[in-house]
Amino acid sequence: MTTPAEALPTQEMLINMGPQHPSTHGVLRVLLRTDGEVVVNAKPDVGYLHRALEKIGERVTYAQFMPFTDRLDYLASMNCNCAWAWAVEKLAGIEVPERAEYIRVIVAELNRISSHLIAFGSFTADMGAFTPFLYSIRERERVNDLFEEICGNRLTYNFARIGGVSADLPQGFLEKTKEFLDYFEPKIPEYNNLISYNKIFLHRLANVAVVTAEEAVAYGLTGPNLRGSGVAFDLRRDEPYSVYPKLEFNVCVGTGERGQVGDCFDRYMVRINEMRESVKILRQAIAQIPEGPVLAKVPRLFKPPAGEVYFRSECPRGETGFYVISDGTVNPYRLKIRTGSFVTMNVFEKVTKGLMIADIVAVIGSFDIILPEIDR
Amino acid sequence: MEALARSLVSAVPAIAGVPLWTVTLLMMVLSAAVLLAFALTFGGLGSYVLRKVAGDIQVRIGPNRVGPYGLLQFLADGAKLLLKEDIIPAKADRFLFILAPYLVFVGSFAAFVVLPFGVGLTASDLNIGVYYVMAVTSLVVVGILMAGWASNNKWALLGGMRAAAQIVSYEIPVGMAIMPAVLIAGSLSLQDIVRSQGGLLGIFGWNLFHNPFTFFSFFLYFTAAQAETNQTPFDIPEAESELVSGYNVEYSGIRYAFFFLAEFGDMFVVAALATACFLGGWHVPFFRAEALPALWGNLLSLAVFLIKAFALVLVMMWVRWTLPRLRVDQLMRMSWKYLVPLTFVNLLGVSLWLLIFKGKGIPALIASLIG
Amino acid sequence: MGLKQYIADIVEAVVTTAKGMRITARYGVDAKEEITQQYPEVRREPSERFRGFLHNDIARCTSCTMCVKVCPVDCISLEAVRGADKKMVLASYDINIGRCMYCGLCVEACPTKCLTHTSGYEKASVDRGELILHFVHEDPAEIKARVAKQVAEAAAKAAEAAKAAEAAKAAESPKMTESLRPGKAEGSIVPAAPAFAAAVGNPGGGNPGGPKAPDAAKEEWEKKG
Amino acid sequence: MEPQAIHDAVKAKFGDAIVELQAEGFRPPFVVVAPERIADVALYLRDDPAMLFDALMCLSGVDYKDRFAVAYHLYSMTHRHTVGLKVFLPRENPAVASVDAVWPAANFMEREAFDLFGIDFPGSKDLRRILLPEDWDGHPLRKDYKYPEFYHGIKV
Repeated sequence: MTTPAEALPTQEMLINMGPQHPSTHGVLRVLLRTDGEVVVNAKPDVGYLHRALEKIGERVTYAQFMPFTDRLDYLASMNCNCAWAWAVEKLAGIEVPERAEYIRVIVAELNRISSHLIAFGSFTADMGAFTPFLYSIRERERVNDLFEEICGNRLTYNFARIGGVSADLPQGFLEKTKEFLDYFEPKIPEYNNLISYNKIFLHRLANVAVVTAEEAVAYGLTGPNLRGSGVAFDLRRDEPYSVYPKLEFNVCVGTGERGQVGDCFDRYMVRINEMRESVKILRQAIAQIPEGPVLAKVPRLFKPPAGEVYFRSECPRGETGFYVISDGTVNPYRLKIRTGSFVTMNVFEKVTKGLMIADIVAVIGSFDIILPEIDR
Repeated sequence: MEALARSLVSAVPAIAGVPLWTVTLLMMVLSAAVLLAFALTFGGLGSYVLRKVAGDIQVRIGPNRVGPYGLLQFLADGAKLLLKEDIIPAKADRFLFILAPYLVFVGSFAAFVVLPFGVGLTASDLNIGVYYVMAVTSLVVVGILMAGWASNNKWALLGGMRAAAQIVSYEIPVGMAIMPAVLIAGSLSLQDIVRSQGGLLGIFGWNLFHNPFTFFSFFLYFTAAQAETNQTPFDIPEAESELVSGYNVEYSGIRYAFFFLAEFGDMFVVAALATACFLGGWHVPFFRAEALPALWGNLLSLAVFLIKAFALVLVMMWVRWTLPRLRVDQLMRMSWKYLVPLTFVNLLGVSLWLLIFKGKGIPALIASLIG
Repeated sequence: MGLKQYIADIVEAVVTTAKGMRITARYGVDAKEEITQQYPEVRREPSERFRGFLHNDIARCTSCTMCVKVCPVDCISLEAVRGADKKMVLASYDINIGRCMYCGLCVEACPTKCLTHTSGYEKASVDRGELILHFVHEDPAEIKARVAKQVAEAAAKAAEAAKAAEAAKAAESPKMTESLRPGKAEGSIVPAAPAFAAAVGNPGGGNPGGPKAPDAAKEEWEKKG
Repeated sequence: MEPQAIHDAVKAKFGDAIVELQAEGFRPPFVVVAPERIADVALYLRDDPAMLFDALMCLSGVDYKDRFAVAYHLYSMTHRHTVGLKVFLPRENPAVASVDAVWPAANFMEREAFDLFGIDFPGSKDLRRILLPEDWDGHPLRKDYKYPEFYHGIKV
């Protein structure tokens, strides 16, 4: 007696998903080995966007590297800017004026909102609902307007400086930010009504690509992906830097609302909820921001003492860590950038076994990877 | 058609000398040309409306550059598609690759023949009309599968396979959901089905309000039909974000345009079928179009029919721009576990209702109670 | 799966779909929600701090080369010669905006604030050469020659003056005075910043006909490496 | 636990395999380990109840001109403490045992170090080039790297 599967032998198919594919969020190539629609194995192949940022880092000065951090995670340039500034300040022991720290936190949290908006929008677009994507872009435009006002650019901000920020807040900026928050906060329940709790959407995400808490830690997941697995770990709270200890906020974790803890839906919901927390942080920061200078005195020919520092901060896509080795000259001796997305891709092959092709798209979207950060 | 020709010959003495078969043939060609023109115009304008609706819903403007309000955008697009290079992949199965778009287009266009556009406006009032529509629209799946296979592209193949599985599965709930209307009218002819829905304060004669089962039948039909036309919650054969563009990924130029037109044609066909079977077809509310002189009656009923059908098309677009996409296994589950059993239950319910109440619907019962 | 769950599933699907469709319908009907701007006709005003194309007011430029040194991608090239009055005279000042990444570090570094961002941002071009902005419109060789001539004249004048003064002094007292020394004629300042950006900082573009000759850039690049 | 205490504990356990503690100017300080014992030390640091370094935050290759190094930054989600490990490798044929069996996160980062520094990680699950093309010559982050003029006939 032969089973139908034996009587009708099938062949596995090798499919190249990417580097040009609408939902790989850039130039990611996934080598799919599929049995019909079911994925037997999915190997990610990264590196198509490698720009040798670490090598560049060894050749420019500390201050000159700032615009390159814009290009690390272009959806969260502010966070990367600030992370680099904090890393170098830690290396050189520079005291930053408090107002500058507050400004950094404000722009970083605004950028977190805009970055999560893109994550939300592109994820829903990957799921086939194109409309929420444009709603999220609409909100992000407002953040971009704010950023244009503060630093003059809409994507590559280059706003932070070693020892502070490049410029003080423009007139009326805080009021405009408040206005934006008032406008934005009611949009989150609207998103939830529009799509988050849509039955089809839930079915697509619940119980798909579950990453357990142990796996998440072992594979080095960070940021929303780690919290989606139910690990309440947030660098802003657990390894506090800047003025975050003075601000109150919750760490959102995945709760297994509609399935197992750590599925795609949990990771998605963590981002949605984090936008709320960012709004909360922003309101407090706006209320607390002191007057004062925004840039510490840093010599033009800035030479930090020799030493090695690893500084990590909470970026929208996980922990962005700078491992800086200084030999006391104007250029970093070695600069290693540890990014959330890069490490996240490591777990991709493991969680995608046995899923369907449509789920691969969901997994890529729910990890919210961004290719410049992976390839650097 | 022959009867029509005979009446035309008797009405216009000038053409009495022409043989009857010539007149019949000419009229056939003429009606085909009219329908084709309608289908193409609808395909073009439909794409404009689709984008405009998308724009409105997505807080954008939509097409606005060509002509007033961008109305001529579809002409520009058509010209562009016509002039584009026609690419046939080197490793493609040329014959099937070329044949596929025509099959798809024929499948969707042939269904227009029996649609009851007005009191007397139908190209051919087949006595198996509903059956015919179901049959010719199935041709689409053959074309899509061919396109997917012949493209020699794995994404296209996946799209084709998905389409085959999907359309075949959804034929069943679609057919079952239309059956109540057929039962009530006692005929498979679409004109008969429409005629059975007249009277009773305009809208209460519609099958939609006949009894609770037909009410649900309409929504079941609409859902299943949405799937049959590959509209968004069920657009997995194209699934832009998964399969890039699915079965038509290798097509370009005019061949792609055929797929595109067929999709819009399908959209109109299912909307028109829903109108004819559940929304009273060309019946004008509170008014008897049949009583008017033939020309005015036809025009009025045509307008009403188109309004109803376009409204349904709009709703389809609205759904399309709201919902995310199902996964392929969920799509199958939805058909076999939800739609098929529910349509069967509905069919049973309608049959029992007709048996118990002797073919009368709720509005008719109430009317007879009142007197 | 019980019947209750079955029906609950259907109800949930219908209700959530209806909720979503209500929201999209509201945006669809409400024309006020449209946020698109008709770009070429309607333009939004860039903000005050907008970082558009760079502009150098060469009248105020002191050729200090701060901008050249601070630019991370080497998109500014500057050539200057020392003039007769010991001030630097710009021979050429080019900015390759195809390579510029609008980071604004040069503007911050500029001591005389003559280098500024304009609000311009449209520069589509079919020629990479058009992406190089020239701020000194004369031919650098001409300027150099002119300045050299001026310097020579000044030197000659100074020498004459010195001679005259000497003669006068000699007449007054026999002691020699130091003659005024003219500035160096060939004071061309070569950009000192590393030139690796040709290959590294501009991943897509390779060497887009930058201000430096490709070979020269490569040589420097190798020296660095 | 403080890095000093961690160093002492590891030193007590592994003796000569622990070379030194790099503390001055290093944040976090590094425990320098002999390359042959890194897998054992890693396993101990992960599993010992007082250590429980369950997360490998960062693994980087470094070229110190006279020798290579691999730096591991560890973090414990339970104890919330952090420490660095470092192994120094010779310039010729640098190789150190892979730790991806200890922390699966190491795989991609080891591939990166292999790709950009040419450090071999014997015992790795899957050691291929990651960021650069498979047929790229040399390891660009080495300090003595010579830039190629051409790649497949295309001027770089």
